Amino acid sequence: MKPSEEPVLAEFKIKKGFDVKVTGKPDPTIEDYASPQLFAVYPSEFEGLKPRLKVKAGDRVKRGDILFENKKNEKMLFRSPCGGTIQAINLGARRFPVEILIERAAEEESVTFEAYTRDSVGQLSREQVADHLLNTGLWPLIKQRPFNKIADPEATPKAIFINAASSAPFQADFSLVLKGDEEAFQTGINALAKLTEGKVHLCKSAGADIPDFGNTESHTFSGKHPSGTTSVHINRINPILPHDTVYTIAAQDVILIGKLLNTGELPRTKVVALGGPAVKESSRKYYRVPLGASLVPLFEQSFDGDEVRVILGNVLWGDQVKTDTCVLYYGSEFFVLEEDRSRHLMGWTMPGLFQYSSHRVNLSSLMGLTHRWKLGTSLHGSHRAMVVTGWMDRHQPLNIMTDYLIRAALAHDTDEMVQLGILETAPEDFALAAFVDPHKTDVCTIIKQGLQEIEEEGI
Amino acid sequence: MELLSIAVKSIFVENILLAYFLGMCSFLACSKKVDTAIGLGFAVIFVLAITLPANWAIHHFLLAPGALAWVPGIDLSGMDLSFLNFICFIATIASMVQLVEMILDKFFPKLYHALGIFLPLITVNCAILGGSLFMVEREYGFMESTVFGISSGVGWLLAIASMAAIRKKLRYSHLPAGLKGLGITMIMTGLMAMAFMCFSGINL
Amino acid sequence: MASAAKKLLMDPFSDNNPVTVQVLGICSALAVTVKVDTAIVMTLALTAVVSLSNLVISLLRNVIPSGIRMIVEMAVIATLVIIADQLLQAFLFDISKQLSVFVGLIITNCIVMGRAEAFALQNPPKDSLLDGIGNGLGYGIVLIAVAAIREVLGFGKLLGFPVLPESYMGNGLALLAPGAFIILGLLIWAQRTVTKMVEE
Amino acid sequence: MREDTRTITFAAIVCVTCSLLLSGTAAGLKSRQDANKAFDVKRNIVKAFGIDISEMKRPEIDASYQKHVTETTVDNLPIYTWTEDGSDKPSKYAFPISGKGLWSTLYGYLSLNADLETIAGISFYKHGETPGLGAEIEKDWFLSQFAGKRLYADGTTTDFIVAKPGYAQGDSAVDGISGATLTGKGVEALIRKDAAQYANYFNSIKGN
Amino acid sequence: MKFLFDLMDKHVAPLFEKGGKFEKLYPLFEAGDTFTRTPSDVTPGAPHVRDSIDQKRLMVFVVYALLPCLFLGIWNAGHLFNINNQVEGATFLTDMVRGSTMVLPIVMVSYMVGGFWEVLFAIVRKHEINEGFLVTGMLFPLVLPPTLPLWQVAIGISFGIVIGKEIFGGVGYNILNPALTGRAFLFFAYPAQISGDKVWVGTAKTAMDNTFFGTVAENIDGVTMATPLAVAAAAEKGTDAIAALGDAGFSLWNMTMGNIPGCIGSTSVIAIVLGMVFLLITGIASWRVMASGIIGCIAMGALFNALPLDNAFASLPFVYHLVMGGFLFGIVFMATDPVSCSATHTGKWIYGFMIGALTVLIRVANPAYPEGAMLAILFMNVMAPLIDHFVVQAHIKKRNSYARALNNA
Repeated sequence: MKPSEEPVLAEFKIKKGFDVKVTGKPDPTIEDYASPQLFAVYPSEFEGLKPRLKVKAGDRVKRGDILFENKKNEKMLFRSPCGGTIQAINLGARRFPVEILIERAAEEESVTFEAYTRDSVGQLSREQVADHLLNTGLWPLIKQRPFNKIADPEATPKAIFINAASSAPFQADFSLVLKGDEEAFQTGINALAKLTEGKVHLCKSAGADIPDFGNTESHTFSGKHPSGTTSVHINRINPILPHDTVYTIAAQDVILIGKLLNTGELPRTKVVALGGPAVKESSRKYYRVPLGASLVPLFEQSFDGDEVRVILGNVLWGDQVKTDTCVLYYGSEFFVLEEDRSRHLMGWTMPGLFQYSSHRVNLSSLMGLTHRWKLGTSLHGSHRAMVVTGWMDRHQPLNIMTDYLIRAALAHDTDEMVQLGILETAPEDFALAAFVDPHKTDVCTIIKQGLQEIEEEGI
Repeated sequence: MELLSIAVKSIFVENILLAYFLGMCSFLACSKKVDTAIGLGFAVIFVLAITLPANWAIHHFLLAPGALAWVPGIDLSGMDLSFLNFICFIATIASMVQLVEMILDKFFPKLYHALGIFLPLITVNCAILGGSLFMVEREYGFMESTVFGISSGVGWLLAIASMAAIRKKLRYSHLPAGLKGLGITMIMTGLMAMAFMCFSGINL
Repeated sequence: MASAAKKLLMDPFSDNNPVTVQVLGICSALAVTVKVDTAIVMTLALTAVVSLSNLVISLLRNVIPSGIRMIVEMAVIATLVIIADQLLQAFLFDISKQLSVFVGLIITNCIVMGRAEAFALQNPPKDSLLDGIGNGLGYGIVLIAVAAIREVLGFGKLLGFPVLPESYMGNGLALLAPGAFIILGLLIWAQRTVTKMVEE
Repeated sequence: MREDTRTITFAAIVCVTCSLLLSGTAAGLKSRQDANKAFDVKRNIVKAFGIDISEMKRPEIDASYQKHVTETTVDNLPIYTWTEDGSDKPSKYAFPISGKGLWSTLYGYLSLNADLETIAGISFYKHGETPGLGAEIEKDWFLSQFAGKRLYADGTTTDFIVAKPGYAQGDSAVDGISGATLTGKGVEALIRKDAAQYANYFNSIKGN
Repeated sequence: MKFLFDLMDKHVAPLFEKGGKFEKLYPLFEAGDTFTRTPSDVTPGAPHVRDSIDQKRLMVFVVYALLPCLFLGIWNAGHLFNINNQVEGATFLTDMVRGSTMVLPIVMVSYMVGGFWEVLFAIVRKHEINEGFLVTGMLFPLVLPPTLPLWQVAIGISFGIVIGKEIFGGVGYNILNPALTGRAFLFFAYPAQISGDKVWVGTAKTAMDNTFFGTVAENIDGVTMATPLAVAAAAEKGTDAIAALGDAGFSLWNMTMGNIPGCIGSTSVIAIVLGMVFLLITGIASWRVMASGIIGCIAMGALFNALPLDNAFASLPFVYHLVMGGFLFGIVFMATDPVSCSATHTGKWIYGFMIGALTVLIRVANPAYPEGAMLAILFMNVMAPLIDHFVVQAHIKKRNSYARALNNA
């Protein structure tokens, strides 16, 4: 896309990209999930957070009571998703609380906050909105670029990007999630609009059944993955220059904010998708789950065996979570893969009919158009020195020289990283690069470290 | 044609750095960043282009055997001051560099700041003095000297710029500890010199 | 010999070698390393120039006006180099022909200027002289080592005497410029591996 | 101001000292250097006459040159003649040769026997050819081939050949250097060129 | 089979792993182990699935692409030998057998010596044995004349692998193509044997040789024949280079077929094109480099054709440049080496074009080296990082102006 093209109202066609053909698509039906009594909050989910605990094991808490606050910004509070008793606080390395387990009481008490309508939100000042979100513990849903971290409340973002698109395999379809919550969504948008002097961009996938909303500018993105990622949206609509900040948020999280504002209570549920080749076909669908609730019963009936990897996110981007996890703060899908440690005889010379590949070196790439593959986590080779082949750039729609950016990161050359545009990106943008790379470079981690270095040094 | 041949020869075939080992110190010290390398390269071209004709004139009219024959009144055609070549050349170079520095500072401050730190370094860059000495040894004329000066500089620029780019690429390499820095640069220079030898013998 | 003096003299041989450690004066060094004899003559010429210039500068160190310090150093060095060149032309004509312009280039050899600036200006004459000799010879060691390797590989000879069997086929690359660079690079590697020096 | 005076005085002293030193050295060594240069030429001429100088010391070469070699110029072309002891007629004639090799200009001398047709010897004293390849032209194995080879075919023209290595046939061909065909070609061309220049002269003295 | 693998995993592997008896030799074990079966590693994090190809596969496929060249090279070496030694009753089979005795030792020496250095460095420097040496070990012999003394093969591959690659840290870290580095080393170190203007095509070896592979006519110690490039370069001024080639027995057809003297792998255009098609179909080698290289060669050839130069080689139609000498082999197999070639798309176009153009320039204008392709590639290897630097700088500029323009819109 050239700058001269008119970006407003545009339907952006993303030409470069690649869809990983994997089996396990969830059915587009939502099932209510009756959760057990165990709930959990994971402070380790929030990168860069220094928690100061406000509760201890055995304490009784109401739904919405403060569990901990951020030492770096004491306005930033984190509240309990349910009312009950703190069962345990598990500490990790350097006494960092990794999880806070809460047993829900039969009778829950709730803390209430002020309620607003979609219009009365518009009367609030920026500061009031920000303070309200910080106070209720929903602020961390908003992230910022550069650095892809929890948004800095003091920053003045030049725009806010709501991501309602999906292009990675089996990302939760927002049009399904949105049904019935349009009001909350609009309220959330109105609140967000207060946070910026610029525009709020709502980015959708082409063909998705999502209406236009007030106070936003709608954009449609079509094309293969990563057309649905926030980085691509930002790059095409309003690229980040050095010293710019933008806020980003996932569409379902806007609904959560809207519900909070409408009801004056912490939102209770969100919708998550469960998919992937290791999930039983009957369980592949969407579930409406209580925030923070244990997922053990659901997972037990959905897949078996220890040799599975549960990913919060999709096959390309997401963190591995335990099989006895609770619903997390972030994310709206779980993806389950088999841990594949199988070894193949003379793998380097076989025609490669039964191994999924995006390269023509494997015959299987000819079947790539229609066939879907039951993929596992095998690395399919061992790590080798990185060679700049340009392959990593093959599916990169961001205007970035992927290979060079990675090299600059490997050389810890922060100046060059910034020049090459790392600030526009998040590690997830490099998942495809890592996928196709025959040298098995751990690209995403390298980029993540590069971003950290820049953040520490300052731009 | 003759001039073109000198140009091609001194850029590629008899590259002053890769074939005659001249200007190695600054080559090694300033090839860590491409932009610095290119800046220095241009400074070298500039100074070579000025000092070679100047030194040619000095040699030709003052120092060469029989050069003083033009002095009216006295017969000096038997004088041979060529033993003063070294000291006069280095003096010219030093004063030319100084002059260039002052002119740049006064009239092109932007360029001066870009080249600033490199200019004094150039005085002791043996590529410059070497250029003058080769000019005398090869008995070049005035035009030939000028062309030789400029193209030697271009050759030097080419060598240092590509070396800087290579060193940048080498940052990702997994070098043995003892080879880091000087060692690998030396070997790489050798390989580069080998590659440049593809031109040796080109007849235009 | 007093240990301080010994240190002045011996340090430049390995631990603080001007070529392999301080990265100085490699410019003209390599061009005269096709054969050992030229390398030895070059070493002697340079040692003479660097030690004498050190001596002279050190003697003058308290009277040189700071404004023209560099120029005076330059003049002293150039004078010494010219004398060396004239002597070579008079007494070692063949070798001076082979050394061609490279004797003159001692003027711009960073070692000479570098030692004058860094050492002779602050130290008494005797120390400066020793430092000059040490650095000149330290430089010479590298030069002669490279030359020896090149001559043996290229001609199968050392100082003109055959050291390898007649059937040895000379390696032409060792005699060309790339050979000099690569051999010096490998020498530096070897030296730094032994002294455990790492450059970042 | 005093500082300035001191600086200037100092600079003047340095200048004067240096120039005195330099002029002294240069003047004192000049004759020696000139002798060196002259000797270098002589040595190569003697060598070109086919004399084995590898065992000879400098005075011997000098003496031999003094005794046997005479320099003349004909039509501005230098000619060196070699006269044996007790003879008054020159037995060998030498002339300088030069021309392009592969990379560089080659300089040398070529000498003819008294028959003015066959080669007595050849030497090269300056070139910039590749060591091990083109530089082989100064090696004895290459140079010694020339002795006795016919330079002039019919008194005026020459068909002297530097052939492919191992392919020299006939009495006016020598083997080239393997891997350095073009240097060989250069040698052939420069010999032919300079031989043609001197052909008239040699013809004229042959007539006598 | 399964039993064997279980045995390996349970009893052999621990010997080589940390704390095992042969810990130092782990790279050797790892190489053998992953050669037989793909490794069992799983992804360390996102992305959780990976493409099923790896470097091993890529490298081995390049070796496959080289096989037609090797095959024709063997046949050609034997064929020329038999013709020149007037062997009676030579057939395709005896050609192959004879050729094998000439070529296979070179390939074996190349692999053994190259492999030795690779393993040595892997063990000392504790990195894995990289399959890259499989390609280098095959490329190197294919650009040598079939009669090169084996000790030179050994020295050449040693220089290529050690100085050209290992001291930089191994495959992926080097600047120059290691096979070419070795080849250039031999070229400058021992020019008499490899200078490219002549190739030994046959030396009758021993009496046993003769009885085994057919009768060799007596008194032939070895025949050297000029390569087409040497013939064209030697063509006198003002003559027709095509005629000169024809006189020496070279036509477009036999230069395409490849039954002419030359380096083992690079004479046959047909074999090279087979490999090229394979590389392009599988997408391993960059089509940009190949295309721009061929365009560069044609452009420069055509330019020389158009110029009124008094040089027979210059007036040779450009088609000949494509089929003569090592150009096609170089541009297909060596210039496309992803480690040493230009890494950016624009850079690849410039890089390839320059190789093509320089090849022709060196051939025509440089009488010293009739074979310009190898040196042109080496030179561009050196220049590639600089080209990339400028391309990246241009990219950064464009990026910034794009972002600014959108922000101001």
